[in-house]
Amino acid sequence: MPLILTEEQTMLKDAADGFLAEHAPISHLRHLRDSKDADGVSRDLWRAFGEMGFAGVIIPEEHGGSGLGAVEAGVVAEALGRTLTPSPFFGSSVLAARVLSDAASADQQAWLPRIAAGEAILSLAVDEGPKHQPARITTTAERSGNGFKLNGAKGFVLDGHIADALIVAAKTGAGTTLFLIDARTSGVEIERTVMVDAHNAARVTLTDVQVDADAVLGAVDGGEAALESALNLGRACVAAGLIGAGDQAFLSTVEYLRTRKQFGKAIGEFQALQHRAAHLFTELEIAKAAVLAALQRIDAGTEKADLAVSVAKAKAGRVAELAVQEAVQMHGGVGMTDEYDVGLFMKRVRVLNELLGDAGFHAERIARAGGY
Amino acid sequence: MPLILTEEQTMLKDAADGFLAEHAPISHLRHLRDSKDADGVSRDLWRAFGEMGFAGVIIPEEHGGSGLGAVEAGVVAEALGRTLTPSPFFGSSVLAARVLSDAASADQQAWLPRIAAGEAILSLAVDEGPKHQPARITTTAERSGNGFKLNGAKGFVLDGHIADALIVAAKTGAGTTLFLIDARTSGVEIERTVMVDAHNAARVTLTDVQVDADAVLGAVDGGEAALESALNLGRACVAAGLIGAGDQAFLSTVEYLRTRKQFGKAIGEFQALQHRAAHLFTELEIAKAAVLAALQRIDAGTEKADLAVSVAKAKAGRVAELAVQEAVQMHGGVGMTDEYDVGLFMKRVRVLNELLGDAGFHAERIARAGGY
Amino acid sequence: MTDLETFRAETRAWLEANCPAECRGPLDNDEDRVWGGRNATFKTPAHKRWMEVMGERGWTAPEWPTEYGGGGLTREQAKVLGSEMRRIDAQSPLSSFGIWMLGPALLQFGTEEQKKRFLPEIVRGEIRWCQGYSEPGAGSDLAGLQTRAEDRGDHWIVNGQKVWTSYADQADWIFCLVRTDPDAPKHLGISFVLFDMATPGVTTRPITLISGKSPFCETFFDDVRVEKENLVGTLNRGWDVAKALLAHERTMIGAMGDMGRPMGQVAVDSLGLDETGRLDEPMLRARIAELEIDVAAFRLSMERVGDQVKARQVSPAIASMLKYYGSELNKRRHELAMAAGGSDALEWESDRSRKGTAARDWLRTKANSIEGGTSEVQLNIIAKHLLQLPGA
Amino acid sequence: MTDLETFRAETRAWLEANCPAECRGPLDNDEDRVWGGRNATFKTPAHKRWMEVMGERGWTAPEWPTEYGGGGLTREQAKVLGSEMRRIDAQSPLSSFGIWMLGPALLQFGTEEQKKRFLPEIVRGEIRWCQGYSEPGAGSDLAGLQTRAEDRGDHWIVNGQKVWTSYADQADWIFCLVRTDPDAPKHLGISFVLFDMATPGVTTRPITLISGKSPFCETFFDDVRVEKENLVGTLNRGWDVAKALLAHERTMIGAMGDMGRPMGQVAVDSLGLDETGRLDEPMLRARIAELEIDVAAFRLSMERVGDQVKARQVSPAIASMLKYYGSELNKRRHELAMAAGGSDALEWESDRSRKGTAARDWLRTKANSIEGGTSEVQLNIIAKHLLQLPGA
Repeated sequence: MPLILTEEQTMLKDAADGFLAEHAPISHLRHLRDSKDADGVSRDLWRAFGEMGFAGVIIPEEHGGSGLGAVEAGVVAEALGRTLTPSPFFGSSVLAARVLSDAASADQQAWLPRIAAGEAILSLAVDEGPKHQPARITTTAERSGNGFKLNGAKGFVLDGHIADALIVAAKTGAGTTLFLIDARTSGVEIERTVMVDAHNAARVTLTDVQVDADAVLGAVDGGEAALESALNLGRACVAAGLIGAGDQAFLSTVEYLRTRKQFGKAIGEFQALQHRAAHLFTELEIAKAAVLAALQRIDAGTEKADLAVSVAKAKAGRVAELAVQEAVQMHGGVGMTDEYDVGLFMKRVRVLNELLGDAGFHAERIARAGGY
Repeated sequence: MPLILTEEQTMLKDAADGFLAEHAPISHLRHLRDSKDADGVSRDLWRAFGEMGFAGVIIPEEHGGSGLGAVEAGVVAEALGRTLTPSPFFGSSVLAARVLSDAASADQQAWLPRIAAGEAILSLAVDEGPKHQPARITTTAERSGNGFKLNGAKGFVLDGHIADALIVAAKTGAGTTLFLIDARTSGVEIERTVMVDAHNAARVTLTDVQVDADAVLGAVDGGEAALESALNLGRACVAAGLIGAGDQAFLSTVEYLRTRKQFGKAIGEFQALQHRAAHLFTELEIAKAAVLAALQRIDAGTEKADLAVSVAKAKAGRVAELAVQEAVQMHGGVGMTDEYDVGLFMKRVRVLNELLGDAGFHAERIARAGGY
Repeated sequence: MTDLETFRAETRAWLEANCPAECRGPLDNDEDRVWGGRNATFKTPAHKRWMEVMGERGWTAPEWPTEYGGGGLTREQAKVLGSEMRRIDAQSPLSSFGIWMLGPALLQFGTEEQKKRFLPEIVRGEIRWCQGYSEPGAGSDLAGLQTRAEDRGDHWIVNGQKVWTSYADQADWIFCLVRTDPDAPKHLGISFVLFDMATPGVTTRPITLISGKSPFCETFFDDVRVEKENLVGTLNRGWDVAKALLAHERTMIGAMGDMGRPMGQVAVDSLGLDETGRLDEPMLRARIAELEIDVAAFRLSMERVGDQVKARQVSPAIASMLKYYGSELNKRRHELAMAAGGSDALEWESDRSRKGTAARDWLRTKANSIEGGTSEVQLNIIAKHLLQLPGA
Repeated sequence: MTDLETFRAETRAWLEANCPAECRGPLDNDEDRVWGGRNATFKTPAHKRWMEVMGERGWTAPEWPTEYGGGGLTREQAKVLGSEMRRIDAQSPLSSFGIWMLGPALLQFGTEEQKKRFLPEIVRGEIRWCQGYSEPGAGSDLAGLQTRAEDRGDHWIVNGQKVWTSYADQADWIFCLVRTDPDAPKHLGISFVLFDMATPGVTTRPITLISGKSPFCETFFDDVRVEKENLVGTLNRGWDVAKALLAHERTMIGAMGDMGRPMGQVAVDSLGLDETGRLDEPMLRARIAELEIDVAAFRLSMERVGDQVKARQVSPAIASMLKYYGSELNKRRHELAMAAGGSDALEWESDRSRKGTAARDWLRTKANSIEGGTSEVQLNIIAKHLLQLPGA
C-alpha cells in the first residue's frame, strides 16, 4: 500500500477542504465563541456534514454512511484541524460510531443512520481524571434488578452537553462494559465545560443511574476490545487533526516570513528563522507519514496497528506543538493577539494533544510494548 | 557567599591554567596516547602536581596538603578539563583523599602526605555494572579469621592499574564497608582498560581476598556516609571538569567561527550559527553557576548540598555534551579528524558524563528528592 | 548592635505596626495589584493605606535619594527591608512602571528639575506611567519607529501610533520615543519625551490577547502637544535612554523563570504517585526533572550574574542572556504545567480551573520571548557583544 | 504461476545453489565487506566466488541494462531478488561506489562508449572507484573548488588536491570534479572527469579520524594527464552531474537512521529491567521511547517519500529533508547507545567492547551531518527549494 492518498481519497480531501473553507472557516469558530453559542457547535453545519457524507464516513452504507475507512476519517479530521471547526466529529462520527459498529444490530439500526445524517450526537465517556487512563476506569456498574446501576464521574466527554446518548465505560467486576445511556436518564448530570480552544466537552456525573440489561453494548465484561479499537481509531484521527492544525499554522507562518519586513528585509531572509522553518517542515513531513501509516494499518487490520497509532499520536502531538510555538514566536507581538488566528491554533493543538492520550502516554505504550 | 571566585581562588585558577598550559597541554595527552605509554599518565607530571599543591588541594596542611576546599578542587578539575590532561586527580586527590580524611589517623598519616606529594596513587572501587549505581553494590566482604574475605568485580576504577592501594566498597551484611587494600594483595586482579578518551581506568576482580580487620576504613557497616560524601565531592569536581572541557571546546569553536571562511565570508557571519553559538554560550554560563554553587555548598556544609551537586553534574553534563557536538559540527570535516583537538574533547566529555552518574542518574535523584 | 541591626529592628517594628493584615499573604491574582495613579483602584481601603504609608517613607523606591521622595537607603538596608517584608509576607505596596523603568532613566539622564518634579509623585503612587516604544509594523526593529515630533519652537507636535503600551488606557503619563530628526540614520533621530495622557489628541484602544486579557493597548497620537522641557536626555539621542531602560526591562522579564512552586509538586498534586513512589506519568516525570534542573541552574545563574555585575566582571549585555533563557524556561515550565494539569487545566471558564488560570498563564508566557526584545534579538546581542562574532 | 512467481522460484533455487555458506549471516564488522578492484581482498575464497557469480549474472547491479553487464531486471524482479537474498541472509556480494554513485551518473550523463567501457567492469567488481569532490578549505562550499585542468588539446593536465576521498588509497579509478574554466562563475566552470589512480602524479595520504579509522584520504594531483574522452556530460557543466549524484548520496546517508536493533532492546541487554518491568534507568528510558517514535516515523517517512517520488508528487529537493533528519537521528541514536552501554562502552581496546565498536560507531556518526552536504546546507536547500523563503 503506497503511503500516499489514493485518487478517491484525494477527492475526498478536496471536498472536505472546500466545504469547510466555504461553510466553516475560522470565522465560524470565532462566531460561535464570541456569541457564546449555547451548543458551541452549529447543528445546521453538522447536518450539512451528514449530507456531504462526512458525518458517516466510517459508517457502513447499509446504515446510511459512506462505508469508508480510517484513512478517510483521517482526511476529514485533518480538514477540521485546518479550519478549527468545532463539530461532533471525533466523539460521534469516530468514537461512538466505531463502538456501535461492533454492537448488536438493533443498536446499530437505531443510531448509525442518525449519526450519519448528522441528526444524532453521541458521546463516549471514558476519561475520569485529568489524564487519559482508560486502563484505570473506576466508574462502576453493579447488577441491579433487571439491569445495572452506574456510579461515577466522567470528564473530557466530547460534546457531552448536546449528546442524545452517552456511551459509558464502566467496571463490572472482572472487566469493562460499555453502556449506551440516554442522556436524559435520571441520575445523569451533564455540565458543559467550555474549553480553552472554544471546542466542546462536558463533565458527566452518574449517580445511581439505573439502566436495563439491553443498555449493554456487546458483552458484559467484554467491552475492552471494542473500546480499545474505538480509542485507537480516535487517536489516529486526532493525530490527523493535529497534522491539520500544525500544518496550517506552519503554512501561515511561512507566508508571514515571506511578507513581513523587519530591519529592511523580509524576516524570512534571516537564516536563523530559515533553518527553524526548514526543521519544522521536516518534522511535519515525518509526522504526516506516521499518521497516514497508522490510518492505513487500522484499515488493513495490521497486527500492532495500535503501536503505529501511538507513534502517530505522539509524533503528531510533539510536532504540532512545535509548529504552533514557532508560529506564535515568528509572528511576534501580533501572534499574541486574539485578532490573529495563530493563537487559536495553539489552543486547539493543546487540547488535541491532551485528547485520548498525550505524547507521554503514547511513548509509555511504545516502551511497554518494546519490552523496556 | 558571592557566586564568583575569591581573589585567592582566582590566583589558584591562574596558577593551574598556567602550569597545565606549560607542562601538559593537549600534546601531552596525545604523546601518552600515541606512544602507548604503559601507565597512561606521567608520574613526573603527577609529582610536579604535588609540588604545586594541586594533588593535595583538599588534604589538610598537617598532612602535607594545601588544606583548601571543594571550590579549589573544582578549580583544578576545570583546568584539567581544559587541557584534557590525564592524571590521578579525581581518583586519588579527590575521591580517595576525601574518604581517607574521615578515616583513622593512622590511615591518614600513612597515605595523605604521599597523595599530596604526588607519590602515591589510590583508587576508589565502587562501580560494578555499566552504570554508576552505588546503592546496589554486590561485592561482598565476609568475616573470615581475623578480618574479612572479599569477593566481587569492580569496573571504571580510575587509574586502578597504577594504584598503590584500592579503597573498595563492599557489602557487609547490613551495610556498606570501605576497605583499604594493597593493590598487590593475593586475589586482587587488576586489568587496565584504556578508555575512549585515552584516560585511565581499570577492572578489578576480587577473589577470596583476605584482609585484616584494620583494612576497614571507618566503621564496619558504616561506610555509606563517607562514601556518599566522597562521591558528592567527586561529582561536583567532575562537573567542573565538564565545564572546563565544554567551555574550551566552545572557545575554540567561536575562534573557528571568526576565522574560517565559506561561501566568501566568515562562517560566524551566518545567523543560524550565531544563534546556536549564543544559545550554547548561555547554557554554559548557566551551567557554570550551578557548578560553582554546588562546590560552595559542599564547603559550607549546606543541607541538601547533594542536590545542588546533582543539578550541577546533570546540567554540566548536558551542556558539555551540546558544546562538543556543536564544536564538531561547526568545525565540519576537520572536526572529524584525529589531527584536530575537537574530537578529543568529545571523547573526554563522554567519559566525564558517565563518571559518577550521568545526567539521567542525577535527574532521578532530583525527582526522588522532590517527592515525585 | 551594628547600625544595620538597629535598622532591622526598627524596620521590623515599623512594618508590624503599619502593614495591614489585608496586605499580608500572597495575591489571589494579578488583578489585585496596586498600580496607583489618578484613578487608582484598591482591593481594600487597607491597600490604599499601605501604599500611602510606604510612599510617605519613600519605601516604595527604597534606594532612591530622599530629595526625590525616595527612601535613601543603602543597598544593604534595602535588602534588610526586603527580607523583613518577606518575613511577614507583606505584599508589594505599589506596582509601577514609574519605579521600575522611568525612575532609573530619569535618575541617570533627567535634569534636576525633571527629577524634582516627577520622581516624588512616582514614589507616592500619584501618577501612573506607561511606556511608548513599539509601533505597529516595527516589531523587533524598535529603532525603525515612525511616530514623528515636529518642532514648533517651544513645543513639538506629535503624530503617530504606538502598540503594546501596557495599561495605556489606565495610565496618566507616558514616556515615549519619537522621531525628532527624520533625516538622520534611524538610531540617531530619536528623542525620549514625556507627556500627559490627558493631552488632547491621545486615544487608546485595548488589544485582546490570546489569554483573553487586555493589558496592552494601541495608542494613537493626533497633533499632540509636547513641551520641550519634557525632553529627557539629549535631543536625537533618545536611543541611549531607551537602551539603558531596555536592559533593565530584560532583567525583569528574564527573572520570570524564577517564579512559582516546584513543578514536581504541581504535577504530584494533579496526578499522584505510582506504587514505586514516582509520579504516575513516567515520561512527563523525566521532562519535569530536566526542567527543575534548568530552573535551579538558572536561579543560580541570576545570582551569579548579580555578583559578577557587582564585581564588574561582566558586560551589561549579559542581561540578554538572562532575558533569553528566563523567558524560554518560563514557557517550557508552563507547557509542563499544562501537561500536568491535563484536561482539568483546559477548562476555560469553570470555577474548578479558576476560570482557566493555568491556561491563561500558559498563553501569557508566550509573550515572554517577544516583549522587551524577542529571543532572536537577544541571541543577536549575545552573538555581537558577548561573542564578538563577525557581522553580528 | 505468474512470471514473477516463476522468477522467484528460479532465483531461490539459484541462490541456494550459488550462495556459499560463508557468505550468509551478518558481517562481523565493516572491514569484511567486499569492495572488489585490482587489489581486491576477500575474507574467504568463498567471498571471491560469491562476488564473481553474482557479477556474471549482473546481479550486483540488478536493474542496470544487460548490455552494460547489469541484471536487466524490472523493479519488481529486483525486489524479489532482494527479498530472496534476505531470506537466506545472504551478504552483499559487492560494495561499490561504482554501483552506488558513478553508475547512475554514467547511465544518465555518459556516452554510449563510456557506458560500454566502464559499467561492465563495475558490475563484475574488477575496478574500484573513488569520488573526488571535496577540497581542503572548501567544505560546504563544494562549488568553490580549486583543482584546475588545463586544456592541452586532446587531454588536460590536472593539478590540485582533494580531501575526504573515501578509500582513495585502495581505489583504481576516480570520478572527479575539476575546474576547466577559471573565469566562469564558480558553478559554471566545472567538469566531471574520470581517470586512473595509477596515472603518474597521483598520490594519496590517509586521514585518521576520531574513531581511529582511516576510510578517507587526502589526494594530490601533480601534472596528472586526463584524456578528454573521459569527460562525463558537457564541458563546464559538471556541476549538473555532481548535483544529481549528491542527491543520490544524500538519500543513502539519510537512510542510516534506519539501521540496527531497537534501542530499547539494546538498553535492556545492557541495563536490565526494574521490578515494574521497566528499563532500570527511567530518564534514559524516556529518551529512548522518544527516539523510537522518531525512528519509526522516519522510516515511514522514507517509505512515503519513495511513494511520492514514484507518483511525482514531490520535488527532488526532498532528499535534503531525509538526509538532514536521518543523520541527526542517527547521531542521537548513537548518543543513547553510548548511554545504554555505560562505562563498558567506553573501553577503547578491550575484547569485551569488541575493540570499542560502539564508541567508534558513535564517533563515526558525527560525520553523518557533515558528509554529503552538512545539515546546515540541507536546511538551506529546504528553505530555498521547498519553502521558497526569500534570499535563501
